[in-house]
Amino acid sequence: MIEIRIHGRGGQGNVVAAYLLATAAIDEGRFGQAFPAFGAERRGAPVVAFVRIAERKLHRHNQVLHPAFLVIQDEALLHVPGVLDGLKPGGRVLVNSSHNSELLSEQYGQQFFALPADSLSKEYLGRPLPNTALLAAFLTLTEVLPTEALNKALRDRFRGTLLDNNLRLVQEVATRVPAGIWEDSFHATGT
Amino acid sequence: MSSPLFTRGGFALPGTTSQFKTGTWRVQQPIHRHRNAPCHNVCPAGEDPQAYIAEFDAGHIRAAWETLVSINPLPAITGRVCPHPCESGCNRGDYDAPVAIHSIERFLGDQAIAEGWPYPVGKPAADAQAVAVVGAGPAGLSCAYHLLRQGHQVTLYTALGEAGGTLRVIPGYRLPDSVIDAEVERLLQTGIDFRPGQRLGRDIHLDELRGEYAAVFLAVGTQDPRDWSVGGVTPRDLHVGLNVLKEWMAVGSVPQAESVAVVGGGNTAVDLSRILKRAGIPDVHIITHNGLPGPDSLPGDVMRAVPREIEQAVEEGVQIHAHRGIRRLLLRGEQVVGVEMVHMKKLPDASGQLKRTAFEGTETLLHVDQVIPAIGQTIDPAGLEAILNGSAYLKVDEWRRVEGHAGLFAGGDGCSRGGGTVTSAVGDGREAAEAIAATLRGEGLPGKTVSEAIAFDALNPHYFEPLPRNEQHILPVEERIAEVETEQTLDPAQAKAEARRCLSCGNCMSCDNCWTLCPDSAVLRLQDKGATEAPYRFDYDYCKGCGLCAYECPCGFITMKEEL
Amino acid sequence: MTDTDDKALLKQLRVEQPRFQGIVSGHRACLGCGEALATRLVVEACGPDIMIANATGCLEIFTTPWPESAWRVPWLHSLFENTGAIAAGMEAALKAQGKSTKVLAFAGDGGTFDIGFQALSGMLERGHDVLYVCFDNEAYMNTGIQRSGSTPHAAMTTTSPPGKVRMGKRHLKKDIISIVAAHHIPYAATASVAYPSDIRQKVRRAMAIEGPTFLVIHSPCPLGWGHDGSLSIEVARLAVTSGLMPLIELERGELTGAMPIRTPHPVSDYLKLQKRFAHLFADDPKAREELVHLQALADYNIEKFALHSLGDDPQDTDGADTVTRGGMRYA
Amino acid sequence: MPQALEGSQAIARTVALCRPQVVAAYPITPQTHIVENIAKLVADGKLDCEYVSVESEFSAASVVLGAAAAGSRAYTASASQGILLMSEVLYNIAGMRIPMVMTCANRAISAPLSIWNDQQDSMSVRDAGWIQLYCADNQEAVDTTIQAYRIAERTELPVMVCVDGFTLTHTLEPIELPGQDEVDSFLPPYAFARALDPARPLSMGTLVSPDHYPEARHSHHHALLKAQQEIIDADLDWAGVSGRGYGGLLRIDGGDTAEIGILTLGSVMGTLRDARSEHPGRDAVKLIQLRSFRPFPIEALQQACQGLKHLVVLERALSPGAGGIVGSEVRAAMSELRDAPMIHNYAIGLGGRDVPLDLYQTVLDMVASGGINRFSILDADLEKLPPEDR
Repeated sequence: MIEIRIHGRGGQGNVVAAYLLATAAIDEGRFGQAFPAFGAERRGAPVVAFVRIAERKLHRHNQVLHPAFLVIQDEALLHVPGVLDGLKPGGRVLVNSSHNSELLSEQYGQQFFALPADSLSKEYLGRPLPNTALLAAFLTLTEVLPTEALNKALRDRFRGTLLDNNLRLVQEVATRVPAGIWEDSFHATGT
Repeated sequence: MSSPLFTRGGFALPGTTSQFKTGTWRVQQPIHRHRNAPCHNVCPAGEDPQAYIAEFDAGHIRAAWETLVSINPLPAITGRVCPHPCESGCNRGDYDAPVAIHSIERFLGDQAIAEGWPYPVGKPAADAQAVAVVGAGPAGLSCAYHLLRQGHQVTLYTALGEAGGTLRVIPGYRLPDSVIDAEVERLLQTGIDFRPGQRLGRDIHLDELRGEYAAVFLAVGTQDPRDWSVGGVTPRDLHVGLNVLKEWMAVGSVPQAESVAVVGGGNTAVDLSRILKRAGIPDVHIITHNGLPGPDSLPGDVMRAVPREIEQAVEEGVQIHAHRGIRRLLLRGEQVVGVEMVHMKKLPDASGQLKRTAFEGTETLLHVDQVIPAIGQTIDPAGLEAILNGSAYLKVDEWRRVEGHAGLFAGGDGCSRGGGTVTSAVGDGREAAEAIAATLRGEGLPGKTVSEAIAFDALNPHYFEPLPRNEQHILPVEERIAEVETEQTLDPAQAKAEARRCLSCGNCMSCDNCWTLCPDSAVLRLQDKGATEAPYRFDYDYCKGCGLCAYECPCGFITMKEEL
Repeated sequence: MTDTDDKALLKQLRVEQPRFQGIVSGHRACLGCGEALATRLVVEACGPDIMIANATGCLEIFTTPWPESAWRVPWLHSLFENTGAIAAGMEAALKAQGKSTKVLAFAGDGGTFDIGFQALSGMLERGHDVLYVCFDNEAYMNTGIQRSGSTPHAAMTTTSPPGKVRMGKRHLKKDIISIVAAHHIPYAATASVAYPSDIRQKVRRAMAIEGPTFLVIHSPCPLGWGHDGSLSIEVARLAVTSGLMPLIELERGELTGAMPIRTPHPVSDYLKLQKRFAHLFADDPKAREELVHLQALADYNIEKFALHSLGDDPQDTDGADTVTRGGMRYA
Repeated sequence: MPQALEGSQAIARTVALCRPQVVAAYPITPQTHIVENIAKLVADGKLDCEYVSVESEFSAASVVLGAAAAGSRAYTASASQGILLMSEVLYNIAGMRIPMVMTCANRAISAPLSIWNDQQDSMSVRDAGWIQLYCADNQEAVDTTIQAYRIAERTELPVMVCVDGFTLTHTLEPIELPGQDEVDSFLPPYAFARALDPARPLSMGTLVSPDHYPEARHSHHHALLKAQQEIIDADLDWAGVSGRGYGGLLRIDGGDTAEIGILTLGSVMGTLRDARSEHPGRDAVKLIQLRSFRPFPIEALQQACQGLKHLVVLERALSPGAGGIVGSEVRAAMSELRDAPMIHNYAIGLGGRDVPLDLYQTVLDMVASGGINRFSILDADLEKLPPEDR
C-alpha cells in the first residue's frame, strides 16, 4: 500500500487530482481510495486530499498520517506550516515549481522533484491548472501505474478539447520527466 | 360492545362519522312552520296571495289560478275593483314597494278567461242537499260557488235579468261588462241552477224558500239610496248618485250642469264624478269628510274609494275637497247654487274612538249647479220585512247566520259586518257557504281564529334584491273616454316579474338556502321540488340545532323549537 | 308513514342528495361552525377527483376522530406546518404516476399565516398544481383561541387579552393575500362563507387552472369570536359589507376582481355581535380610539380596492347572495 | 468490474436504480452530493422522477411523506441539523406507517457548529420509529439502500440508511454497482396498500384517543421488532443476487475463541477491521458491526456476545448527562446473560475527529489495564479544557 497526500488551494482541482489517481488505480484492477481532508474552506484556501493505492481491498477510513509521497500543487504552500509534516522517512515530494529540484531538496531536507506545471498547463490547457501535469509526473517518476491508466481516468471525467489537451499534456510530461527514478522509494516505503 | 381493531397507521374508512349521531347534541330543533303572510290575513275574501303567487312564480299558471279561485271565484273582477288591502299589508312595502298583488290577481283571472279554464268544482250528487241563494251579486255568486264546492245543489235567484248585481253599476272604464260576463258566465256553468228575474217578495218568498231548501243565503245588496239633507233641507230636483250611475250605464245620459258637487268618499262618489267628467261636465267636485289616502292617514279617516281610482279622478280634473263637511246649501229659491263647506277631521275621543269634529271659522263657499249625494244605499226591505223587523240591515253573526232564524244566512251589502266592497262580499259568500255546509253536515262551525301574520322583521331580506314594481299600463288622461278601460292587464312577462318579487312570507320558496348553509349537512333536499311544499327534510340524526338555517331563512319559514 | 319507512327514506335521501358529498355528517364541529360549512362548500365545488392534505387544526380534529372519518375523498393529515409541502409531495407523486387528480391543501390561518407559511411559500414558488385553501377564523381556535398573524387588530384572544393598558391585539392582521399574490401565482382570492356562490365560482376558477392557486375563506368561529352559532353567516356577511374583509381576486399579482359593497355598514355593526370586540364598546377613550381605528381600516380597504358599488350590481354584496324560488344556489 | 465512485455518487446511482418516483431535498448545512447527483441524473434524463427542490428539510420530509402516501416510491437525504429540523415529520411518517427510504449522511449537531462526521443526528431521532441501518463502507451503503426499499415496503416502515458523512460520502472507492435488471428482480414496483386514491378514499393521520393510542404504539413497536427478520432476509436475498452479504442485523468478524468483543457502527468498523487483520492476536478479538440499530437486535447481540469477557462499545454520539447511547442499550441487553461480558463504552470521532488505525490497540490496552470504563470520550484531550471544565 502506498499513501499519498496532495496539497493545493481551493479551486485548483485538488480533490479531482486525488480522485483521478485513485480512479486510475481502480481502473488498473488495484484498490484505490481517495478523499479530501474535510474542511469548510473556500476558494483559494490551502486544502489537502489523500490517496491510498493497494493490492487488496482496504476497509479503513482514517486519515493518512504518514504519506510516502507529497504532491504540492503550489510552491507557495511550502511556506504553510505542516505541509511537509508526517512524510515517511525516505518519502518524496513532487512540487509544482520552476525552481531546481536539488536546490529545493537541499532547502527543505527532503527529496524534491520540481515540475513547472503552471507553465505546462498554461501551454496545453490555456490556464494554470497544475494537477494533470503533476499526476503524470508522479506516475512517470514512480511507475506505480502506467500513464495510460491516468488517461483512462481523464477520459471518464472530461470530454472534448479539454480532454484532448489533458491527454497531450500527460504525454508531454511523460517525455520530460525521468521514468522510474522513484520506483525504489515506492518499494522502500511501501507496506 | 367490542372495541374496533386498530387500523395500521390509524387510517379511517370514508364517510364513517355518519355512524356518530350529532343530533344528540341538540337542545333546540329547527322546524318548518308555515306562517300566514300579511297579504293573506288582511284579504277580505280570504285569499292567500302568497300561495298562488308561489305557484305562478314556479311557472304553474293554471295551478296558481286554481289556488286563487279555490277562495275567490271572481279574480278578474276583484283584480280590477278591489282596494287591495293585501298590498298595504305586503311586507315588501317595508323593503321597496309592495308586490302588485291585484295586478297578478287580475292577470290570472284574465288568463283563465282567455284560456277558458273551467272552475275546479264537480257536479253535486243528485241527492245532495239543496241551498237557495238570493241575489247574484258577488256575495251570492261566491256563496253559490262555494256551496257547490262543498257538494251541495244550489239555486241562485236574482231579481235582475242577469247575474252580477252591484258589479253592473261599476263603470266600464273600470270594470268592463265583458269581463263580468266572461267570469260570471263561466262561474254559472259550474252547475249552479240560475234563475233570473225572481224578485223576493214578488216572485219568490222567503218562507217558501226556507221550506223548499235546506238553507237560504240572502245576498240582496242595497238598492235604496240613503236619505240625504243638510239641516233638513233637500234641494229640489235631487239626483242620487247610484241612480245617476245606473242611468248613465243604461242610456248614457247625465244631468245637465256646468258644475257639480258630489258628496261622499266611496267608490260610487269617485265613479260618478269621473263619469260626469267623461259626460262633458267641466267642473266636478267631490266633497268628503274623510282624507285623501296617504302614508299618515288614520285607517278610519280615509276616503273609502280605491286609492288609485282617486288618483286617476284627480288626474282627470275632478277636484276633491277632503276633510270637508257641508254646513249649508246655498239656495236661490229651491235651486241649489252652491254649498258652504267647513273643515273637519276625525279625531280620537277619550275612549279612542274616531269622532268627527268640525272647526269653527274654516267655512268656505263652493258655487255649483248641482249637488249629488253618493253616500250609499240601504237594503230594500221588500220580502224581508219579517226578519228585518224595521232594521236597515240584516243582523248576522260571525258565521253569517241571520240571528234568530235557523237555516237563514246573509252576506254582502245590507248586512251587519259588511265590508262594503266586492271583495268582502266574496268573502262573506265563502264563509257563509262553509258555515252552511258545516251546519248541514251537522258538524261544528269552522274556527275563526287567524294566526298572526309574519312581520317583516322575521324575514331575512338580505337574500332579496330591490326590484321595480310592475305597474299596469294606465291610459293617458286624454284617452280616457267613455267606457274604455283605464288600466291594462299586465303582460305575461310583467306578471311573472311581479310574482318573482314576492318575499314568500312565512312559506318555503325552495331557495336551497338552508340546504346550502347547514354546516352539518343536516338539511336534506327532496328530489321533487314542489312550489308550495318545502322540499327539504331536517336530518335530526345529525342536526346540532345551531339555528343557522332559521336565521338565514329568507322567508321566516324555519323556526327553532326548544327541545327537552 | 311508519318510523321504519321514514328512516329508510332518510337513509335513501342522504345518499341521493344532488350534490357531491365529499364530507359527510357526524363530524364534531361546534354548532354553527363556519369552517365546517366553508369546507363542505369547497369540496362540493371540487367533486370527487381530488386529494386533500390537511393541516393540524379544528378541521382535522373534528373530521377524523379515529376510527371514523367524515371524508369521502382521499385525505391526509400530517402536521401543523407542512401542509404546503405535503400537498406538493402528493402532486409530485400524482404527476409521476401520470394522474390528473387535483391536490388540495386545507389549513387554518395559524397553519397558513404563521407556522405553515414557509411550506406554503415554497409550494407556490415551485409552481405545484395545488389549490391551497385557508379557512381563516382569525386565531388558534383548536388550541384555545390564541392570537395568530391573522387575528384582527384590537381583537381579544387568550393571548391578546384586553386590560388596563391594552385593547386586545396590538398588531394588524397580516395581509396574506398580497403576500401570496406576490409569488406571481395565476390566481389568489379571498372569499367569505357568507357568499357560497362566490366560493363556488372561485373554487371552480382555481380548479381549472394548472398551477398553484390560493383561496382564503373568512369563516366565523362562534366559540372564538363569541357569537351565537346561528349568526355565523350574519357575522361573516357584516365583515364583508363593513369593508373589513374585502373579497378580491388577484391574478399574477394583479387585482382582477373585487366584490363591490352596495351599502357599507359601519364596522360597529360587525364588531358588536362578537364578544372578542366587546371591550371596544366600554366607556374608555382607548376603546373609542380603537373603534375609530377599525373603521379607518375598513375605509382604507374600501378606498384601496374601490369597493363602493356603483348602482345595484348583481355581483355586489347585496346581489351576490340573492335567492330565487326553486333556485339551486350554484354559481 | 468495480467502478471508481465517490460515496455520494454511488448512493445516488443506487437510488436511481431503485426507480424512485419522487425525490425531495434541501441543501441544509451540511448537505451531501447525493441529492445533487440525483438532480443531475434527472437533468440528464437518466432518471425519470419528480425532483422537488424544497425550501427546507422540514418540507423535504413532508414532500416525500405526501408522495409516498399518494402512491409513489420516494427518497430524500439529509444530515445533521436537517435531521433535527425534519424530526417532527420523521415521527409522523413512521407513525403513519409509510414506507420510504432516506439516507442520513451522518454529521454532528450544532452547537458548537461542526460540519464533520459523527452520528449524533440519527441517534437523536432513534425513537422516531424508523428502521436505522448503519453502513461500514460505500459498497455496503449501496447494497443496504437497495435492501432498505424492500424492507420498507414489506414492513410498511420507513428506513434510514446511515452513512458516515464525509468519511464515506466524500470518499472515492471501487464500487460494484448492480445492474438495473438485478435491482428490478429484487425490488418489485412500489405498491402501497393504503395509498391515497379517489377510488378508495382513505383518511390518514387521524386523531386517536386514549382508547387506542397505546395499541397504536404497541403495533408500531412490534412492527419494528418483527422487521428484524425482513432485514435478515433482505440481506440474504440480495446476497443471492449480488454475491455480497453483510450478516443481516450484525456483521461479525472473529470466532468463538475470542474473549474481547469490539462493537461499533458505521465506518469505524472498517478501520478496526484493517487493524485487526494486521494484528497478531486477532483471534482473541471479535468485531461486531451493529448494522441494525433500530430495530435493536437484542437476541442476535446476546448470541454474538456469548462467551466474551469484555465488550467494548464504540460510538460516535452520546447522551450528555447519561453517557453512551448504544452502550447503554448494549449494557441492558447483556444484563440478561448469565456470564455477561464487562462493558466498556467510549465515544470516539465526535465532530469529525479522525479515528486512527491504532484505536484498535488503544482499546485493547484500555481493557488490559483493568478497571471499569463506564463511559468516556476516548479521544478527548482534557488538556485542551480549562481545569474547571474537565
